[in-house]
Amino acid sequence: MSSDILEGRDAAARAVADIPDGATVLIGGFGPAGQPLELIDALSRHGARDLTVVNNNAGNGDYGLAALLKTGHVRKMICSFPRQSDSWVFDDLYRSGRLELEVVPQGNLAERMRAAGAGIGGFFTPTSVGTPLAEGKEERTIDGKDYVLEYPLHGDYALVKAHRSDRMGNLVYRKTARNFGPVMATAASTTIAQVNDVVATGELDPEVIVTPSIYVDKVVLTS
Amino acid sequence: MSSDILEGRDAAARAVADIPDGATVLIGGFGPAGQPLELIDALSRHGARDLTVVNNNAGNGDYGLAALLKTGHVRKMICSFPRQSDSWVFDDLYRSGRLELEVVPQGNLAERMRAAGAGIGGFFTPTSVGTPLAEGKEERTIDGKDYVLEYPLHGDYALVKAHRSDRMGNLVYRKTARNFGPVMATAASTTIAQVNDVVATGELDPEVIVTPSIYVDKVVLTS
Amino acid sequence: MSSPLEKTPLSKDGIAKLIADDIPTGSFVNLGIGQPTLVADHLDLERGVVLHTENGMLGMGRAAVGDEIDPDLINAGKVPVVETPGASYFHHADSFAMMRGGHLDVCVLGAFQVSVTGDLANWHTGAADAIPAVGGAMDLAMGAKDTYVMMTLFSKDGSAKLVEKCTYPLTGVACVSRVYTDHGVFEITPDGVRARSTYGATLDELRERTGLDLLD
Amino acid sequence: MSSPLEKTPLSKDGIAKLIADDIPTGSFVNLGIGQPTLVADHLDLERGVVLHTENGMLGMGRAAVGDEIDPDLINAGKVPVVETPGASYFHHADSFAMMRGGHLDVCVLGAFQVSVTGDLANWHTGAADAIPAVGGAMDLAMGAKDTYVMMTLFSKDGSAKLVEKCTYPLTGVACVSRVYTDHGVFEITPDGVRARSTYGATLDELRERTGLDLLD
Repeated sequence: MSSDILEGRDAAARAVADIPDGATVLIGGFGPAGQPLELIDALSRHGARDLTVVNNNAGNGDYGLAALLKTGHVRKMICSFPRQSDSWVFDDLYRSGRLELEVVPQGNLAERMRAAGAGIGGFFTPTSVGTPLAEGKEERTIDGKDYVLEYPLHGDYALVKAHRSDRMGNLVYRKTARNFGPVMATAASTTIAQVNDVVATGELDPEVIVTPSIYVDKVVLTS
Repeated sequence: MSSDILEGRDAAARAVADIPDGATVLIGGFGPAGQPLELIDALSRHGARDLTVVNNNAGNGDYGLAALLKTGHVRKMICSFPRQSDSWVFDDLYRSGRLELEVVPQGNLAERMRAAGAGIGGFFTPTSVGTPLAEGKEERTIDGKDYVLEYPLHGDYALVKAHRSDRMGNLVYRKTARNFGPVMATAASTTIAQVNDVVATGELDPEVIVTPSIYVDKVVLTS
Repeated sequence: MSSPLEKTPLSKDGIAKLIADDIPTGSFVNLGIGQPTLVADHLDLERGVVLHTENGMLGMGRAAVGDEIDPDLINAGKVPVVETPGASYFHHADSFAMMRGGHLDVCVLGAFQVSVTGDLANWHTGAADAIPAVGGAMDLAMGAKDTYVMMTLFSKDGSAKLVEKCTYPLTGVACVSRVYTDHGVFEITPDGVRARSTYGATLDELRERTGLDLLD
Repeated sequence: MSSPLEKTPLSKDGIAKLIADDIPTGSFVNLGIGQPTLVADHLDLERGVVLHTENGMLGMGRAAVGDEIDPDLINAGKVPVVETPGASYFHHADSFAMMRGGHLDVCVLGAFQVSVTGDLANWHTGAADAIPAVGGAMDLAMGAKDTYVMMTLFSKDGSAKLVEKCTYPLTGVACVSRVYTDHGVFEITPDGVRARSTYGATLDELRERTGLDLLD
């Protein structure tokens, strides 16, 4: 179905309003680049509880994802690199046992979401073979090389940041802020994108669209 | 390693000159769109024997891939849709037992090459479950859905057609002629791209490059 | 059955129009090669239905004519087409990920046979000398949220193509949700096959000719 | 050992220069966060070495300064960088496919420990209260054609970091091909560890301090 374009002061709040308790939410960004700050803040205010959040990191400082964690509404983080110099919010919650953590190698994290979006039921990856992160997982030698079986990682919602959208919801990104956005958009049942700019349909070159509108449910124009 | 740019009358011949007997060659194109005609013709003249060729189809009329098949140097075709109204060259070779055929559903064909390029050892796909094309393959039920295990399909060489290259070998494509090109470029040990146009490095917008130069070994400028 | 008895069987165009009318506003749709392409002629573009073609495009338009013809812009049947505003291009692995991942709302396919449990046979007659060619049929059949079949209800020899169990090699298992034919529209449900409407025959006549226990 | 005995251990910059000099012309290279980023300062850009950063870019340039700083253009260490001519951007799944698929020629990583068979430990100290954080280290270690390690040969307590068997949790098995340290460069070969050169110590001294049977 085609995308809704939401504008105005409470657009982000309206976009996340139906995220229920217990949802798995994929949140784009690698560090600050590509982090959909307005959507994350709206989710923090929305108050849905018992969330599972997937992001490469686990928040910086006291803003964005860190502020969401601080609400206490996140039950579990799935990420590749939670520990950072300024991840004190996460560190405190984790050490005090109030936040569950699943650490996934960054490439397996991306590939698991790619598999979810692509209808793949599981895949054999060489990453993490022989390490503690492969413990308890099925291993197999294929053509003389060792692999671990990983499963898709679906989201109920994806919150991503893109640079520009057209009115159908086709997205383009900017530089390394692209990162997880296009993959997460394919892996969630409902994808909400915040963008800096919405142009008329037909104004984006069909050759350069990175996320086709089929993957985008709501677009929030931020200023 | 960076790409060689080959220009001039015998550029295609020089590009394919080291393809040995017995090679597996991935050839881009969906029907005529994206078919690297000059490279295929050069391969036909080159004379390497006992080839395995991967293409979506199995040649049209008497030109291009059909002409390559007619040389008798192709031992096996791996494709999704060999039979077409004008695939008489293939039909004749196949019916007379002079050409081996492996039919692969189109999405599994693309995904197997994607897996080869992405270092995935195998993947569970729902496509072909319960059909003759899944016979003898490992099946598994994951989260209540049935899947077949498919393995990567590597090429020794990929011959693809792109629209434009820069001097490093970054590629952009044109419309539906993109099709298998970007996937095959990742799946082969050596990728040769024929292009209509070579521009200075830096003239392609980094946001719109479809095949980064890391996947391209030789670029042949055709006129 | 909510619709009244129609006196004559539907034409191909009649079937195509029924399917087009049933496709929800804003859907992403793949029309298989052959007869299903007729559905495009009956789609009201104002309703924002977006067509996908397996060879790497969303927003496919009508067949190209005259100067519009561009050999780099073709559909799955290798026919030159035009692009519509908001179109996008992507490579084959992305295109089939889109299908396989369940992102298309509807796909419409032709068929040799459909079983009462939604099994589809449309790629191979099973004849010993036939050259197998599957294309994207198996991916499409399994991938879309709803797979509709468009076919005649009976083959030329009079045998039903809606069957208890397919005798032709399968394309996909339990993948068809609705079957549009010249003689009726049939829903594949957990309880069995429900006839939504019939054309040129009564439901009892169709039960007799198909040998199936069609639900009302 | 072909090179003469050097009198003093190498500085970090000295190690970085050695690595940079060993990277072949035209290579695609990933430099891990931390010390390995120093290698970039010694790469002769005329030789066409292209830097990959895991967060979706080929053709990464030096650190950005002043007006060049763009929050949308950062490296794996989240430091603003510039792009070079011929750069390209791609999403995370494509970026890690590029690594895992063996397309990068060289990656340079830091390490806590490397074993004589090329096992790498660089992501976790194994301390009970440490927060695990792996990032892209496991993907990088397994993915590149050659994985070089850049580290000091001895930890602060004097124990060797080149070891018979890693005691820290592994990042990857048999993935390291060469180890660059302040006291020597070591090749991991099927026959064992070969010392290519030593700095500030003789090979016999290093054999004694590491307890390893280092080949000449």
